[in-house]
Amino acid sequence: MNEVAEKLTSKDFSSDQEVRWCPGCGDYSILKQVQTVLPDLGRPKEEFVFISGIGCSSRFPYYMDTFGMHSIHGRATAIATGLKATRPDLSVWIITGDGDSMSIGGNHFIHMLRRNPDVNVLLFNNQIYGLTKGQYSPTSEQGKVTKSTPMGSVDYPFNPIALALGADATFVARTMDRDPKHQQAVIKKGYEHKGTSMIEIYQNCNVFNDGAFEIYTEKASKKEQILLMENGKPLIFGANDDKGIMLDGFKPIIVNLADVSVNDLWIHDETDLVKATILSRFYDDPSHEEHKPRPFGVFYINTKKSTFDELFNNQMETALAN
Amino acid sequence: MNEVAEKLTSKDFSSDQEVRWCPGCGDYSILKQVQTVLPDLGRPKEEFVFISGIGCSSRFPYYMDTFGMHSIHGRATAIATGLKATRPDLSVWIITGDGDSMSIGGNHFIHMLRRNPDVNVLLFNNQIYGLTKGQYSPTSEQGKVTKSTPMGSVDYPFNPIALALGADATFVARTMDRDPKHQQAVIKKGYEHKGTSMIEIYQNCNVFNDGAFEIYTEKASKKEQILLMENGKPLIFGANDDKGIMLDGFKPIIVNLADVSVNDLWIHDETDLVKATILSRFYDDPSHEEHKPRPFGVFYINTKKSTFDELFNNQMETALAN
Amino acid sequence: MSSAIEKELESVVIRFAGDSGDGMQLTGTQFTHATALHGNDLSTFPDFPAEIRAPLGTLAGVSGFQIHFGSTRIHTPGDMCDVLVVMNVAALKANLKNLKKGGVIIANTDGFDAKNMRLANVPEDKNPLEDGSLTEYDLKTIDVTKITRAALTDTGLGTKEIDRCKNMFVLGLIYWMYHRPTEGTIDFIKAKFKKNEAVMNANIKVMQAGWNYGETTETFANRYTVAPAKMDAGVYRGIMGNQATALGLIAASVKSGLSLFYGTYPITPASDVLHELSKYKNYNIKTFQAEDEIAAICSAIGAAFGGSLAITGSSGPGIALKTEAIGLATMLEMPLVIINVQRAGPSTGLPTKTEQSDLLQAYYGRNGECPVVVLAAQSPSDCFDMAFEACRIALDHMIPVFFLSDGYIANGAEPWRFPQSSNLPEIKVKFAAARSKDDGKFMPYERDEKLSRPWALPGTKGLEHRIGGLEKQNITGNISYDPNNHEEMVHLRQEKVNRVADYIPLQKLDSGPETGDLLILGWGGTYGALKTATTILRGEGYNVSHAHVRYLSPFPSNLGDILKGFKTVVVPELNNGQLVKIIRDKYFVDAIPYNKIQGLPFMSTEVVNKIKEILA
Amino acid sequence: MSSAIEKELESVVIRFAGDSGDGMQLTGTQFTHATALHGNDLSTFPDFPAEIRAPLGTLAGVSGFQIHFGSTRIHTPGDMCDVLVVMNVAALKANLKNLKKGGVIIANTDGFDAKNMRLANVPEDKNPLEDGSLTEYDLKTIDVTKITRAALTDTGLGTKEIDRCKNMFVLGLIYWMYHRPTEGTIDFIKAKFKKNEAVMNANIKVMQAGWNYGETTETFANRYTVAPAKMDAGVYRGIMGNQATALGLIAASVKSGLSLFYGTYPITPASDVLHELSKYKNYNIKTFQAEDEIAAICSAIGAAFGGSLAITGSSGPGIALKTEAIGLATMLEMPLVIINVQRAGPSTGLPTKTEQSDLLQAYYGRNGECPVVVLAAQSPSDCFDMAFEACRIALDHMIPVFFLSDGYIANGAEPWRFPQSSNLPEIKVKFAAARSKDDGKFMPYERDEKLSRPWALPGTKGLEHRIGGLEKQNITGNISYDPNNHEEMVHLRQEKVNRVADYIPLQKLDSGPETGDLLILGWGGTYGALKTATTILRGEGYNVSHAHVRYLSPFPSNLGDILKGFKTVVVPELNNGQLVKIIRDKYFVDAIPYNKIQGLPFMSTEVVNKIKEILA
Ligand SMILES: Cc1ncc(C[n+]2csc(CCOP(=O)(O)OP(=O)(O)O)c2C)c(N)n1
Ligand SMILES: Cc1ncc(C[n+]2csc(CCOP(=O)(O)OP(=O)(O)O)c2C)c(N)n1
Ligand code: SF4
Ligand code: SF4
Ligand SMILES: [Mg+2]
Ligand SMILES: [Mg+2]
Repeated sequence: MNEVAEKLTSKDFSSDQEVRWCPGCGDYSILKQVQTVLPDLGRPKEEFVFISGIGCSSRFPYYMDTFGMHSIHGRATAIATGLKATRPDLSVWIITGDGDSMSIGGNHFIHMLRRNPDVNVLLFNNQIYGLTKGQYSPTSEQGKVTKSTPMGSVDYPFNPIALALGADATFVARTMDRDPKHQQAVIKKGYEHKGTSMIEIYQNCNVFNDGAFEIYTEKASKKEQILLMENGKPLIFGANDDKGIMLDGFKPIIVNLADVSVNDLWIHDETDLVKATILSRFYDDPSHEEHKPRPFGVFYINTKKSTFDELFNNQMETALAN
Repeated sequence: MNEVAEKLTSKDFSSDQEVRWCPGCGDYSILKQVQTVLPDLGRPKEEFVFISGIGCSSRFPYYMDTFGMHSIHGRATAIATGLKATRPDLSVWIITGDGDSMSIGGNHFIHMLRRNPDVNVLLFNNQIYGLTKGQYSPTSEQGKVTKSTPMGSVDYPFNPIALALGADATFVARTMDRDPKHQQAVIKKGYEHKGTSMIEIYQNCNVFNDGAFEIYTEKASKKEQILLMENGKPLIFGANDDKGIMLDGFKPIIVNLADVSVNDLWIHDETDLVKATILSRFYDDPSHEEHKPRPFGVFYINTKKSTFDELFNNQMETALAN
Repeated sequence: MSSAIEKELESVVIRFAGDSGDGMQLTGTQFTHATALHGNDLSTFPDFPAEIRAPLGTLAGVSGFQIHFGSTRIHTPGDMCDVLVVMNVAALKANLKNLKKGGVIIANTDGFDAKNMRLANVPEDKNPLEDGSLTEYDLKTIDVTKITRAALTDTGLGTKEIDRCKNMFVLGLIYWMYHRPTEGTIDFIKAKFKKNEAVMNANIKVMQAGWNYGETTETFANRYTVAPAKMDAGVYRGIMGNQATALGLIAASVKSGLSLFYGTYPITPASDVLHELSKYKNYNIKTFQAEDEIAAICSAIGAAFGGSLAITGSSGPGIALKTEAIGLATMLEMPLVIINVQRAGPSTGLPTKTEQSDLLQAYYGRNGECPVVVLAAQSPSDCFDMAFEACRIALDHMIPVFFLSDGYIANGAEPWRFPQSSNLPEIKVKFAAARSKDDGKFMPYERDEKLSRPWALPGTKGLEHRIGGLEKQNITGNISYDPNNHEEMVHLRQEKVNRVADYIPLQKLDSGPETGDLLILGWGGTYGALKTATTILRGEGYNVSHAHVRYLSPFPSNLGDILKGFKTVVVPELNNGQLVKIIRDKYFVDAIPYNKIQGLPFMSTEVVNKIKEILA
Repeated sequence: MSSAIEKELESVVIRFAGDSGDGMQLTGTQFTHATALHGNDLSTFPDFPAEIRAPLGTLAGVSGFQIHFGSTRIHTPGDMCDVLVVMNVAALKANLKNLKKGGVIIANTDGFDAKNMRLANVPEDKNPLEDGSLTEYDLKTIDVTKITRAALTDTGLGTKEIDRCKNMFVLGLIYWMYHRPTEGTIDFIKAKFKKNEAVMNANIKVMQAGWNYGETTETFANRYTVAPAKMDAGVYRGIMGNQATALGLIAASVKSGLSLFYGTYPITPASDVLHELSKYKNYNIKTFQAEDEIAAICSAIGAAFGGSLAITGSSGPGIALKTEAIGLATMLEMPLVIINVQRAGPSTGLPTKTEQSDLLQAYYGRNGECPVVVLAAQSPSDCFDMAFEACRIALDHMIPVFFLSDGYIANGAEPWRFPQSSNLPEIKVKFAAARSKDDGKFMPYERDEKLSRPWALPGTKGLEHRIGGLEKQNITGNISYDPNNHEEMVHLRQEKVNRVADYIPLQKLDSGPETGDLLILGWGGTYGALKTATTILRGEGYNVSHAHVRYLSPFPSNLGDILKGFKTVVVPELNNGQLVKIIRDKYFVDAIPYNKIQGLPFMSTEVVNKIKEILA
């Protein structure tokens, strides 16, 4: 019988376990979007595996009626690599937080990106350690006042997109909890990419870091602060789509579309690593004058790198053939 | 009595322990250059501390008559961070290998770069695990045949320079064991930089990976294969300095100085992150046709980021003042 | 003036229970401070859900806080409570089992409406306030929500904000019932809400309303006084174990004159040690939140190399990651304190629940022969003393020291008096002195009578030396593959631990004589329950004694003799039998394990019954 | 035809010693294969320096290889050797202590020149070949270098290449002395140098020269035959422990029909297991060199989840890093084999030296109550059997299993016969079957008679389920904070280990009767030395028996009874006393520890003397 035939619905993907995130937590939206996207992938449910580390976000697999493992802190990436290498037939998803992936799990994270197994990473970035009740994380802004940093944190934060590019990731994207459609589109694109798809999701922790991404999600500021990247399209933003990004040599500058024609704007090219790197550096503090808008969407896709599971198993086949 | 007054010599920095690397190992040259540079830094000997992990390279501290710790595999960076945070008065040096820093120590490595303590990292990259007798490392080229990969390694290697830039390193450079003068200059520059100085040193392991960098060190190929970066100078290379690098948009191209004037060449700018990123990608397999020459020297310096030890201790002073 | 009849009580156990959102922990903590100030002895047990915000109104969402206080010495939060305050039906359902027959129930009727019943899976027709199921208890029902709202009409506050004050009503009422001072809480409220006067006043107003409710209504026939306990003079505050641990470390830093460096990575239930320490930067306390536990301990090792009082702390899973580096510190013979606030395992286990199951890990959980010193605190306030001891021993003996706490004492509170610095033992740190060429070569592994080696700081002239994880030659510290040297060094590292026994107090019997039918041998957070149980047993004429071990490696030199003094030795532990294994091996005494592995502390009565069973 | 007199010997111990560059390990290995082929029983001990290439000519640079072979059963490489081959003065200086009085020394005179004397710190005037210090031995001097060069003149090879053939001369000579077949080595040389015919022929030529030297010169008065040992029929090869381990794992993979996944990170002395396994991809053996030990074990856990026979391996420091993940595997109740090829610790310790000091780490080295199965191999060839057993138990019982080896047996060799797959125990793996809606909900923690749970592979319809490190409800596998469930699960995980005892062989006495004056209780790589010592003691009339434990957790169910049968139980270990602690605790038997912690194996004579001392 053809598995795909039986049409799956999002309900098919929700487990019988009561969802236990704080009311208002951004995680709910991500759960919903994933449960919305999966049925459309035309893949039998039993082929999906969700592997997480530890953190609020990492409770995710319990709420999915798929195969799942809530593993240990920071190691989901390594577990997924072993699973995908030996079971390339499965659709493997990694659920991780900014602490889980960027802090304790940083090494496995960059090594996975380097090897490029065909898995999808949903990085729930709330710029805080939620489960342990609110310490700053490697993505928290410098000077962050938390339980562990009453005088403000002194560490400079990671730039997860730049780090991923530096580790030779083949799919790097950013989306946010509050924009379901965008989230669904990016997740779908990540699934379709052959290789490790690194998807950073801005997620609001309304208990310990409420409003961290407000300016990117609130009607008032949103359009001014967000740069929606679409492949082959010019980089336009602003309250009335009245601003754009141009390149003066390597220097990206913000221009007013009153003065500059759309045709002279920077056209987004997902396949250009250098441009992706420049965009990844649109990361300055939005409170600064003339800061750049924060890019959302796909920064970079590299389809030339084979996947780890492919190479690993090709070698096995060669060996077995002899 | 003024410490600095007593002129130190390289002999003052060599311990009474017999050096036990294989005859012909590239490590000897690095030891010699460091022992040559240190006396010129005008700093009392007792202020130098060398911290290493595990590996052939990590035996280094035993041969230096300074304070030293031969710690555990991959952790020198973390130990050095704790030492420098509490003892900013010391000159802290980290000795590590490509396995020690890029493999097991990857997480502490990127976190140190992010925090930017004022320490110097000498990364002995021989693209192999020497001490454990020759398995491939995260910097070994793909397809490498070793004891552990009789059919060749399937992993894509890291690009240590690109990774460091992605982790927001403030000083990133490359040099090689066979060029004492260049090594000394780069090491000195790294010492002078306030912040973490990441210095990758191509080092020949003549027992398990002999000749890995031959084309960059042998008279015959050297000038064709090496791109010596000097700040403010055009990017020129070639047997008779007859080639140069130009930028066509973001695309670096190799030009012949017969056809192109030196003035149109790419002028190296250590402070330009984007350009540094492009140069870091001059990393293709030298056996390929029209591959780029391998850059040596300083890729990038960022003096705007304060050091971790500075921020950490400023906060302490503020607190103590209240 | 209230018509309530005044009664004198020796001790009372109250449990506040409600929804996670109802602020029961805060209510309990405030009551604790007031009670400590009043001079009672006390012991508390917060019992909150694992989730940050468990679903509203459900059983999973119930948050409880139990306090036991009295005019006599109090050692446990009490097995069963006299008064149970419940904000909703789920809280009642979850906690009724903890209430003594005939005990008082104070119920917020508003929390028993249809919605709450449904959320707690209680059938419509089974409202316990109405179905007569509580006749064995003294039930007081109050519509706290209604009164609170009434009290705060025209304060301009929204209902949501108003309802958040409910817990203050309960607090005020209980303050009235037990004649507690309210000033402390008023000050607390003023400080907490200084940025929002409306909310500040609302809270105070509602607390008053609670007090007045007791004063004016006839609901409560009795009012109680619990006289201050006879404790050594001094100002007491209610302190939790993790706070006490932090203060103990700080005291050691002050005493030793060394700056303290705490390298850690957050983990339940150890995080509060970091949170506490990070408030004391003005005492030259440095805290570093590392990228993981390995970096945490390694940064501490770096700081120790530089001359800081270096500490690292975590809980089980994090400690597992530190074991390799603990081996390094052992080889380096470097002072380092490793704190383990134990939680229920294995693996992630039950992060918010208590257990004593990491003792064998502390003892044996490393590769190679890698002995370290192991200490354990026996109560919240003892965390101060033992954390201080851990630092003293680490510094005096140049050795890594494990300090074991657990979730129960870490979050439980008891009265604690600020010690005089002068009453604390000395910690004399002597760094190796600078040397000139003529002083000859510096010997980093030369040893003193404690077998400890010199602490030679980078920056000191003439002390240049190298240390590391490879076996080293004794005295010189050079790498050595010599077979006999290795054997000697293994023995030296063990002997170094053993010698600590000459610098710690002898084992005391906590209660009961030196010999007898049965010895209850405990360690760690079970102290209160075992002490209480022993008192009960001896009261009933059983010839039972209780000894509680705080120095676990090495053991006090007289422990063996004590054990030999009893026909039977029982070792109660909140694990599957760990100390008992070590005792049986080391002293060849046929000690009997008694174990509870439920993520919960012992109840004294459990212990009493078990001991009777053994003696029967 | 040589004039040498033929003599028959029962057994011989030869030690080859020279500079790291002299190829002594290769010489020894070749002699081992030839001897195994010849049908002798044998045991070897390679003894190389820690450095990759220790400085030429120095004591630190001496590399040795000892082989003991005979017509009777051989269990150790021999305490002292009969023949000592030395390529230079340093080799003589370092090894003379291992030569029996009257033993034969074959010395390469060229290695005793001024330069070599200086490098070995031997005074000019103290050349042992000339100063008469060796009169107690039978000294044969040969200028191997000169003869080798002579043999290879006009081969067009450079001196450097020529001198690299020296060891072949020695090999050829010893082959002649002991009537060994040379074909194997010739084939080996041909394979090894197939790309360089000149070198190939040179090596063969020089080996012949060595043989002819014995044949033609009068240097050697005697020539020896050592008859084949009486061993079960079959083709034998000399196998090293790490190879045997790899083959045991592969056999389990074949038997179970599962693809093997080995996730590891290189570390001495475990790396060769990776190197061996990676040669067998054609047997569907997958090897993954991870970024560190944590990723190594985690990748294996992922592979196990997917249905592979999952193995991870390391040595002490790496095992320390795996302890957190071992806890996860225990919670997941997932089949996983953890290999620890032990080395001398603590910390980095003495990486190239052997020790048995990670037993307690395997037993207790995790947070929480985290029992696992622990097995240990007792000899190189036993690594095959126990590695296979580790897989069998892990798969049958859905449980993590520790397999302990050590540097001594990992690198030592003994004869080994390829087993018939049919002689190996069955390994039946049954994955949970697909389910349809009507089959009801799948219960991932339902248990069978072994208490093991179903192995439900992703990709199987209807088996969707979640597992993790939090405590789980029995049967359903849902997260559970229920106190009694936690206690039950802790007991179940322990009971699951205990039940393995019903599926392993009973403990046998290796030699001696069921009862007696003294039992020598050993484990791991000390087997050969203890067996030999017991034979000697019994030969001298001592009433001593020897039992060697290969199943350490759980112990065979009859072990307790065996212990009770002896007046004294002695536990010799290459550590500071580890098994003895467990035995004393578990069986309450006053067992006596006997320890050696020198990075070296026991010598039988040491053991004999110690036991006599105890019995005196
Ligand atoms: C080895 C280990 N160290 C520390 C912890 C405690 N811990 C659990 S989750 C977490 C960080 C959570 O932050 P993040 O990954 O951002 O997830 P979030 O809760 O924010 O979704 C920490 C420190 C742990 N469970 N295990
Ligand atoms: C925890 C741990 N894992 C593994 C090892 C074994 N080991 C020692 S050095 C090393 C890698 C050495 O490679 P590299 O860092 O490149 O140093 P090199 O020897 O090449 O200079 C390994 C795997 C160890 N000592 N400790
Ligand atoms: S603590 Fe924050 S991240 Fe965690 S569940 Fe609550 S809101 Fe979400
Ligand atoms: S093995 Fe390689 S890296 Fe190590 S000492 Fe020898 S030559 Fe150098
Ligand atoms: Mg987070
Ligand atoms: Mg290397």
